[in-house]
Amino acid sequence: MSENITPATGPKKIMGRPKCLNDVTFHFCPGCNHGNVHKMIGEAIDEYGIQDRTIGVAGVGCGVFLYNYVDVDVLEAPHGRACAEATGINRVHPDKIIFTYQGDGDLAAIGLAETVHTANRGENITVIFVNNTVYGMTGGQMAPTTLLGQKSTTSPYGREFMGDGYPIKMCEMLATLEGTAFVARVACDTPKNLMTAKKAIKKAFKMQIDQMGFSFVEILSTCPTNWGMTPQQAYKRVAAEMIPYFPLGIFKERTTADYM
Amino acid sequence: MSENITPATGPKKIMGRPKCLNDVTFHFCPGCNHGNVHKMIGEAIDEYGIQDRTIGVAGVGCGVFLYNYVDVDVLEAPHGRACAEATGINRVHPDKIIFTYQGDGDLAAIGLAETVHTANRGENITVIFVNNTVYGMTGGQMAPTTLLGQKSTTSPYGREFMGDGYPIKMCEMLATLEGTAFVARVACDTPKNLMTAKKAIKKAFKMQIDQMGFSFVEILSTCPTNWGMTPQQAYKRVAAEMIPYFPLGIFKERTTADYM
Amino acid sequence: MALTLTKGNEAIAEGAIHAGCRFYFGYPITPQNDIPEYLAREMPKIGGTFIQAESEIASINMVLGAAAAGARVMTSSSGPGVSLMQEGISYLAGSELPALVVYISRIGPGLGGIAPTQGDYKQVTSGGGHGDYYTIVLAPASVQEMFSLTIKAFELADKYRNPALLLCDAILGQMKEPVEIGPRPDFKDISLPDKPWALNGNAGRKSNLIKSLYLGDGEMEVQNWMLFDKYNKMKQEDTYFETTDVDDAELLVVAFGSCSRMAQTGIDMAREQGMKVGMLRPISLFPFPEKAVAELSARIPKVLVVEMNTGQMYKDVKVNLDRAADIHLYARPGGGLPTPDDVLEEIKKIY
Amino acid sequence: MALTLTKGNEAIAEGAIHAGCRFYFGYPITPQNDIPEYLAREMPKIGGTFIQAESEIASINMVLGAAAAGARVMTSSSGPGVSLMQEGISYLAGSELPALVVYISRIGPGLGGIAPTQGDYKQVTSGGGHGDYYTIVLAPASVQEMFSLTIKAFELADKYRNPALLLCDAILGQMKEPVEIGPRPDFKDISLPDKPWALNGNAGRKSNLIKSLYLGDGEMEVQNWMLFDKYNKMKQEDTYFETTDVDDAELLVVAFGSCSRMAQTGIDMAREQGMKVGMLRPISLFPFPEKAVAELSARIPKVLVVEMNTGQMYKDVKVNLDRAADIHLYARPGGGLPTPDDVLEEIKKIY
Amino acid sequence: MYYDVMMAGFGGQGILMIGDLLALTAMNEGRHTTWMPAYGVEMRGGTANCTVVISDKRIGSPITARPHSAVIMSKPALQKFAPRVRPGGVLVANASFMKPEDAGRDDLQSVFIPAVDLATELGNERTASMIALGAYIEKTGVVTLEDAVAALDSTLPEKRKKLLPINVAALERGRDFVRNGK
Amino acid sequence: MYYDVMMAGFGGQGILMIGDLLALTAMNEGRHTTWMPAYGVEMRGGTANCTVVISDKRIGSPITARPHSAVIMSKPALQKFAPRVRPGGVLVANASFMKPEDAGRDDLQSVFIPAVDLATELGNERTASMIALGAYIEKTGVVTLEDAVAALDSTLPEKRKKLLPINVAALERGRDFVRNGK
Amino acid sequence: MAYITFDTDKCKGCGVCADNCPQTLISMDEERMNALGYRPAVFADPEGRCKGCKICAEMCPDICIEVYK
Amino acid sequence: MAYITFDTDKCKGCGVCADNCPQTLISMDEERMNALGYRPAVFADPEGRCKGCKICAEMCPDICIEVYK
Ligand SMILES: Cc1ncc(C[n+]2csc(CCOP(=O)(O)OP(=O)(O)O)c2C)c(N)n1
Ligand SMILES: Cc1ncc(C[n+]2csc(CCOP(=O)(O)OP(=O)(O)O)c2C)c(N)n1
Ligand code: SF4
Ligand code: SF4
Ligand code: SF4
Ligand code: SF4
Repeated sequence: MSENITPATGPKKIMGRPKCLNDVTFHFCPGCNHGNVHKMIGEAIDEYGIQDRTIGVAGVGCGVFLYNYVDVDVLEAPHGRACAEATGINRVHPDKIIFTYQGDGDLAAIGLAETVHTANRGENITVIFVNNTVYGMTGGQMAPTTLLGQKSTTSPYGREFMGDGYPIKMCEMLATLEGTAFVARVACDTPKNLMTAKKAIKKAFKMQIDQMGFSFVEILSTCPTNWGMTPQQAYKRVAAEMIPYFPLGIFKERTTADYM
Repeated sequence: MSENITPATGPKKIMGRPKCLNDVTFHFCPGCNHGNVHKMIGEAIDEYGIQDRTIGVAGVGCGVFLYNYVDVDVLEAPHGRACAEATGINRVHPDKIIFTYQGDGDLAAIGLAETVHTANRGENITVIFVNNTVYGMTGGQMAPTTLLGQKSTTSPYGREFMGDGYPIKMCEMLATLEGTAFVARVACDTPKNLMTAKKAIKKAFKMQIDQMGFSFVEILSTCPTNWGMTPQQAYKRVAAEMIPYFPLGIFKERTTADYM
Repeated sequence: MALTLTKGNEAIAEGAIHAGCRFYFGYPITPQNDIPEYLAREMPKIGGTFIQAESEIASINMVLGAAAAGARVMTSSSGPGVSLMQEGISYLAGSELPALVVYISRIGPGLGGIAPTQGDYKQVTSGGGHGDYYTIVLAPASVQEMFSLTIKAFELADKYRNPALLLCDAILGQMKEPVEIGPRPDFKDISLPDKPWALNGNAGRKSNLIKSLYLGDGEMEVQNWMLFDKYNKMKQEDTYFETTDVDDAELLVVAFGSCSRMAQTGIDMAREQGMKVGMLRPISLFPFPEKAVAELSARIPKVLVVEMNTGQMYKDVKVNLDRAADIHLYARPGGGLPTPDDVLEEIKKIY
Repeated sequence: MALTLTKGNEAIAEGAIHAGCRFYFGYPITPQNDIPEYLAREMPKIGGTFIQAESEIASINMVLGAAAAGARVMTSSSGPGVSLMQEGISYLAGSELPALVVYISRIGPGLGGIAPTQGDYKQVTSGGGHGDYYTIVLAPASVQEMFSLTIKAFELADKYRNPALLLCDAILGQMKEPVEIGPRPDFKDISLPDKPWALNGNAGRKSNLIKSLYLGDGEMEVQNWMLFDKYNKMKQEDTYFETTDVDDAELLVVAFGSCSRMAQTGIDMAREQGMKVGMLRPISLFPFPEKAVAELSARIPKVLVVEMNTGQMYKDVKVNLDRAADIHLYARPGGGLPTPDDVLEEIKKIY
Repeated sequence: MYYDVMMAGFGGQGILMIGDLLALTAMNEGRHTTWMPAYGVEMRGGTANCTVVISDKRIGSPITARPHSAVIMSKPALQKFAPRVRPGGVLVANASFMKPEDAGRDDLQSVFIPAVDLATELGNERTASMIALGAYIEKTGVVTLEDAVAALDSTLPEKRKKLLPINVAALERGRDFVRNGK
Repeated sequence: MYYDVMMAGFGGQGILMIGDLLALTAMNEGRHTTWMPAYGVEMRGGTANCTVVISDKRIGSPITARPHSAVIMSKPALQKFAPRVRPGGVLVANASFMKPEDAGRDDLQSVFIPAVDLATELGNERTASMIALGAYIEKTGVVTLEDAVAALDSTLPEKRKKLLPINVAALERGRDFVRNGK
Repeated sequence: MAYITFDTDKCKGCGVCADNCPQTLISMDEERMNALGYRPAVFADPEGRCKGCKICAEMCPDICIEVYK
Repeated sequence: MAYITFDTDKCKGCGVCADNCPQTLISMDEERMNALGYRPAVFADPEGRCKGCKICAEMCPDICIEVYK
C-alpha cells in the first residue's frame, strides 16, 4: 500500500502524498481535478510497485506537466498523438507499464484517429482521459465533449448541434472495439465517486500488468477557471450536468487474456 | 427515371448508361465493383434530377478519377480528408447536393477523425464508402477493414489482431453517433444485393435532399487484382468471407428531421 | 476616421470581415486564440460561418472545400498547427485555390513555447509542404497593418488563385495599438472577384473540376512551369517593402515584422548619435524584395540583418546582395528580443 | 563480395536491417511501397516490428515514441505523407531524438504525380516544420548508396540526436542495379550507441524526461542556440560530397541524386568533345557542402546547376558562390528529365 | 515624452484592465501608445502582467526589459519585476500585501499604497488596482485623471455604467493618497 | 558497349520479369546494368513496361526517351513506343497481336514473332514473352542465351524449378525463330 | 423480343454478366481480344430466350450492356 | 486522537476539503493569504471530533493534507 507509515508510537500518518509524486505544488487552478487524477495515478503506481518500470506519455493540455509531478520516465507527445507515442514505446518495451495522460481536446478531437486505432490494435497500455468539457490550457474553447448549450470562448452562444455537433461519448465508442480490455467512466466530485475512480484507475493499470490489452479510464473533471465558476459551483456542475449526459460506470471489462 | 427511352416503335432501350455518366471506359480492373458503384450513383443523380446541383468530392484511392466519369462538379480531396472538404463546401452551398466517394484506407484509416467528426456534426452530405478490404490504388496493402488472416502486401503472413488490430466496422461505429441520419451496408455480388444497394444509395441521396443530415452507405466491393483472384473468385469471397463479418443492412434511418 | 485601441489578432479578424470573408475554420492554439474567439462571436451576427474543426488538418481541408466552392475563407494557427497544415497548403497551391492562412508564430521546434519569434520564416517562404510551389507571405509590423494586410492578402490570394499567409508573431498578435478601422461594410458592398471555376453545380455550364493530380506524360512539367510563371508575376507586380532613411545611409538594416520596430528605434538612436543608418523592411516575404536588396546594397555596402531567429531571412538577403556589399547578422532566436539598445550596439560595431 | 540485382527501395530496407533498425512504422504511398512491403516480410523473421500505422501522422509519432524508448527506428513516405509528418519531425528535432525518415519524392504540389522529381529539396533542407531547426539530409545517387547511406543516416541521427532524412526519387527507388550487400549481421553484432537518456523505466537512476516545451525565461533561446551549435558541428564534421574531374575543369556542374547521373553522362559526352567540365555532387544536402562550392567556384568561375525542379538547390549554390563566379541553371520540374543530351546542350551554351 | 510601465500582480486583480485603460487614455490624448499583455501562458500560474508604452513618437518595441516605471500588486510580482525598473524610476506598489523592504532597492521613486485596504474601505475590494492606477497617474502625470475617467466611461457598456462612480472614487482615492501621503 | 531496351505490353504478360532476367544476365556477365520499371501508376491501366540498360561503363540514366531497341508485346504498346526507337534500332514485336504495318515505320531492324502462338504450341501461353526475349537476345547478342538460362535457373526457387525446362524451351524457340525466320 | 448489345471496346471480359444471366446466353469470346487486351463478352440467343430481365446490365461493372425490349 | 496537517504553501483555498469534511472541522483563513495569493484552509478541532476518515485528504486536489491517527 502507498501510505507512508511513520514509525513513531504516537499518531501515525495514514494518508499523504504518494511516494512516486514529487513534493512540488501543482500548477493547476484551485479546485481543478487534474490534481486528484495525478494523485490517483501515483497511488496506483505505488500500489503495484511499478514506479521503476512505468513510462508516462503526457498529452498537450493542462496535464502536459505530468513530468513535474510524477517521478517516472516521461515523454511529452505532440498534441493529440500520445497514443501513437505510447504504441511506439510499447513495441520497444513490451514489458514496461505505459500510460498516457490526455485531455478531451487532445484525445477526442485532434487525436481521435490515434486513440481509436490504438484501442483497436489492443495496445497493452493505459489511457487516462481527463474530460472537463473544455480546452483548459488554451483558455476555454469548445471541446468535443462540451455539452449542448454550454458556452465557451468558441461557442459564445452555447454549443449547438447544428454546426458544432453532439458531445462525443468516448467510452461508449471505444467499448464497441474488440481491442479494448477495460473501459470505465468515473468522477471525483464526491468522496464516493472518487473512491470508485481510484479503483478504476488501479484496475486499468492492473489490466496492463496482466497483459490484457488497452485499458481506458475517463475522469469527469472540473475546470472552474474556464467554466467561470467557483470550485464549489464546478463540483456541483459535474453531478448536475455532466454525469447525466456522461453516465458513470464500467463499459467493458475483459476477464481473460484469451482474446490473444 | 434514368432510362433513355428510344422513341422508335421497335424494341426500346430499357437499360443503359445513366445520363450523368460520361461515355468513357472506366480505368478499373476487370470485375471491380467501383464501376457498379459509379453507375448506382449516376442512377441516383438521374432519378432525382440533381445533376446540376450536385458536387462530388473524390477521395484518393482507385475512385479518385470520379471526375472522369460522373459529369458533375468535382473536387479532388487529399487522401482521407474528403469529409472535411465536403463540410467546407456544404457550409458555402447548403442548398447543393454533396457527396464524397471514399475507399476504406481513405475513410477508415487516415481519414477516421474527419469521418467521425463530420458524421457527429450531422453535416447534410452523403458519403459513399467503398470497402474492398484492401488498399487498391497503392497495390494491395492492408486496410483497416482487411479481415483477420487475410494476406496483403503489408500483412504477408495474414492480418493478426496483435499488431494489426481487428477489422473496423464503420457502419456500426457511425450508427452510434447522434449526427448520422442514414447508415447502411450493402454489396453488389448478387443481383438481389445489387438491387438493395441501388435502393440504399438512392435513399442516402434522398435523405440529403430532405435535409435529414449525414447519410452513409458502405458498399462491400471486390478488388480481384489485389486479392489475387479472378472476378468469379472475388464475387464468391464477398459472400463467403466479407458479409459474415460485415453484415448487410440498414443500421440507422432517421425518419424525421426534427433532430434539428 | 476614429481610432480604436485594438489587439493585433482582433484587427486581423476584423480585417477578414471587412474583406468579405464569411467562412472561418480553425483549431485553438496559443497565441492566436483571439482570432477564432472573435470570429465565433462575430460571424453569426453577419451571416457568416465559424467552425471549430477537430484539428488543424480538418481546418485546412474545410478551407480547401470552401475555397473550391468559391468563398473567401480563412484559417489561423501557430507552429505545430501550421506544420500539420502543410499537406493541405500544398494541395491549395496545386489546385490553385485562394485562401488565407494566418500564422501567429510561437517558438519551436516541437512544442517550444509561446514567446514571439520569427523562427518560421524559412518554413513559410519555402512553400512549406511538398513540391515546387510558394505561398504569398505578408508580414505586418503594426496592428494597423494586421488589419490592412489581411485584406490585401485576400485580394492577392484571389488575384493569383494561390494560398496566402499572413506571418506575425505573438507581440503583434497580443498587443493593442490605436488603429483606424472604418465601419464594417455590408457584404453586398464588398467587391469580390468572379470565380467561374468554382464548384457550385454545373447548371448552364460544363462541369468544373478542381484537382492537383496530373498523370499524363509531361502534364506536371507544364503545371510546374505555369506555377513558376505565376510566382514570377508576383515578383513583378506584388513585391512590397518599406524603406526609411536610405537616401544618405551608409549602413542598411534589414528587418521585418515586430523585429523591425525594435530595429527602427535602434536606428533612430543611431541617427541621434550621428550615424547614417537606413532601413529596408520587407513586407512581402514571398515574393521577397530581391531587387530592393540588390539595388540598395549596391549603394549602401554595409548591410545588417536583424532577426528573431538564428538567421533565416539572412540567406534571402545574402543571395540577392550586391557582390561588393558586406553582410552582417544580429540574430535572437527562441523568444529573445533584439532590443533597440542591442541593435544600436550592433550598428556601432559595424558602422 | 557477390553482387545482387537489387531495387533501390529494397536496398534501403535491407540497409536499415543491417543498421540494426528493428522498428518500422509507416503508411503506404507510391512510390515507396516496396520499403514497407519488404519490411513487413522481413521484420518478423528477425524479431523486428513492422506496423502499418493508420496514417503518416500516426507513423511519425510512433517513430517518436520508439526513438524516445531508445530504439533505432524509421519510417518512409513521399510528398503528401512527409508534409503530414512535419509537426512530428519538428518535435523529433526539438526533443533531440534520432530517427530516420526515408523520403522517396513524387511530383507536387498537391497530389501531383508519381514521376521522379527533386521538387522537395527546399522542404527538406529548410527543416520542414515550424521552428529553428534542421534535419540531416542525405541524397544517394545509386542503389549501392541507398544501402550505405541508410546506414550512415542512422549513425548520424544517433551521433547528433537529430532526425535524419534520406531524400531519393522514384528513379532510384524503383530501379534495380547490381549492388554489394554483405550477409545480414546478427543484431548482437551491430554496434549501437548507448542511450542513457532513453525512456525505459527509472530503475537505478533518476527519471528521464523527453520534451520540447520550454517556458522558462530565456530557456528556449538557450535551446535554439544549442541546436544551432549542433548544426554547425554537422557542417564541420559531416558534410559529404563527391567531385569528379574538377582538377582541370573550366565549368563546374552541380547536381545531386539521380539527376547527377544524367548530368555525369552529359559531362562525359562534353569531355569527349574536348570541353573541360567537372562535377560537384552534394551527398549531404544538409549540411550543404558550402565550403566546397565556395572553393571550387573560386577556381572554376562558371557553374551550372542541374536540377529536377524549378531551381531549388540553385539558391544554396548561389549563396555560397565565389563573388567572381557566374552561375547558370538548367531546371526540369514535374517529372521532366534532364537527359544527358540536354545537359550537354546546356554545357555547350555556357562553356 | 516617452513612458513605459510594467503592471503586474495576481490573476483576477484587474491588472490587464488598468493597463488597457491607461493606454486608451493616452490614445485619447493624442499620444502613440501600445499595450502588451503577458498572454495565455498555456499554463495556469495565477499571475498577470502587461506593459504600456506611451510616447509622442511612433513606438518601436511594446515590450521592455527595463521599464521606467512599474505598478505592482502582488509580492511575487514585486520580487520578479522590481529589480528590472530603471534606477530613479517610479514604483507604485500594493502595500496591503508587501512592505517597502520587499522591493530590495531604494533608488526608486516609490509609492507604497495599501490599495486593498483602501478598496475595502471604499466598499469593493476589486477596485484595488484602480486605486493603484490613480496613484500612478498622479505620481507621473503621464495622463490626466479626467481623461482616464472619460476613457473609463466610454468603455463601460450601458448595463455596467453603474460601476463608474466607485471606480472614479477609486482613481481619486489613489490620487489623494499620493497627494496627501495617506 | 552500350545497349538500352524498352520492353512493354499488357500487365500480366511477364514484361517486368523478362527485363529483370536480361539485367541479371548482364550483371552476371560482368556488365553494368540497370532495370527500371514503369511503376505503380496509382491507376489500373493494364499496361506494363520497363527499361533495361547494359553497358561497359558506369550507367547514367536508367531511363531513356529514345531507346536503341524495344521488345513490344501489345498493340497499344507498339503504338506508344515504336515511334521512340532510334532509327536503325532493333524491334522485337509480338506478331500474334499486331502486324508490321502497325509500327508505322520501316527504318528498324524488326523481328515480328508470333510469340503467343508459338507459346501456345509449346503448351503454355504465358511463355510468350520469354520467347520474345530469346528472339531479342539472338538478334542483338547483348548477352548469351546460356547465361540467360543460368540466370533464370538461379532465380527460380526450388519449388518452381520445374518451370525451368519450358522457359528454356521458350528462350530457344525465340532464338530459333530469329535464326530460321520461323 | 428482347435483346442486349455490348459496348465491346469497354468490356473487360470479367464474365460477371455471363455468370449472372439466368438463361446463360452470354459467353466470353475465345477468338478475339479487344483493344484493351481482354476477351469480350458475346451474346448468342438463337432461340430468342432473352426476357430483357436486365440482370446482366445491372451487374456489369463497366456499363457495357444496353438492354432492348 | 486523529488530526490533519496542511501544506499551507500548496493550498489554493479551493475549499473542497472544507465542503467534504463530515465534521465541518475545516474552514478558510479569512485573515491570511499564502504566497500564491490564496486564503488557505485551516483545521480547528477543539473538541477532538476528527475521526481520521481521510475524506479531506482524498478529496484535496492539491495533496496538501496529511492525516494522522
Ligand atoms: C497541433 C497543436 N494544436 C493545438 C495546440 C494547442 N493546444 C494546446 S493544449 C490544447 C487543448 C487542451 O485541451 P484538453 O486536451 O481538453 O486538455 P485540458 O487543458 O482541458 O486539460 C490545445 C488545442 C497544440 N499545442 N498543438
Ligand atoms: C497523405 C497520403 N498518404 C498516402 C497516399 C497514398 N495512397 C493513395 S490511395 C491510398 C489508399 C487507397 O486505398 P483505399 O482508400 O482503400 O481505396 P481503393 O484504392 O482500395 O479503392 C493511399 C494510401 C496519399 N495519396 N496521400
Ligand atoms: S484551466 Fe481548467 S483544466 Fe487547466 S488547470 Fe485550470 S481548472 Fe484545471
Ligand atoms: S486495384 Fe482493386 S479497387 Fe482498384 S480498380 Fe483494380 S480491382 Fe478495383
Ligand atoms: S460484365 Fe460487362 S465488362 Fe464484364 S464481361 Fe460482361 S460485358 Fe464485359
Ligand atoms: S482541498 Fe486542498 S487545496 Fe483546497 S482548500 Fe483544502 S487543503 Fe487547500
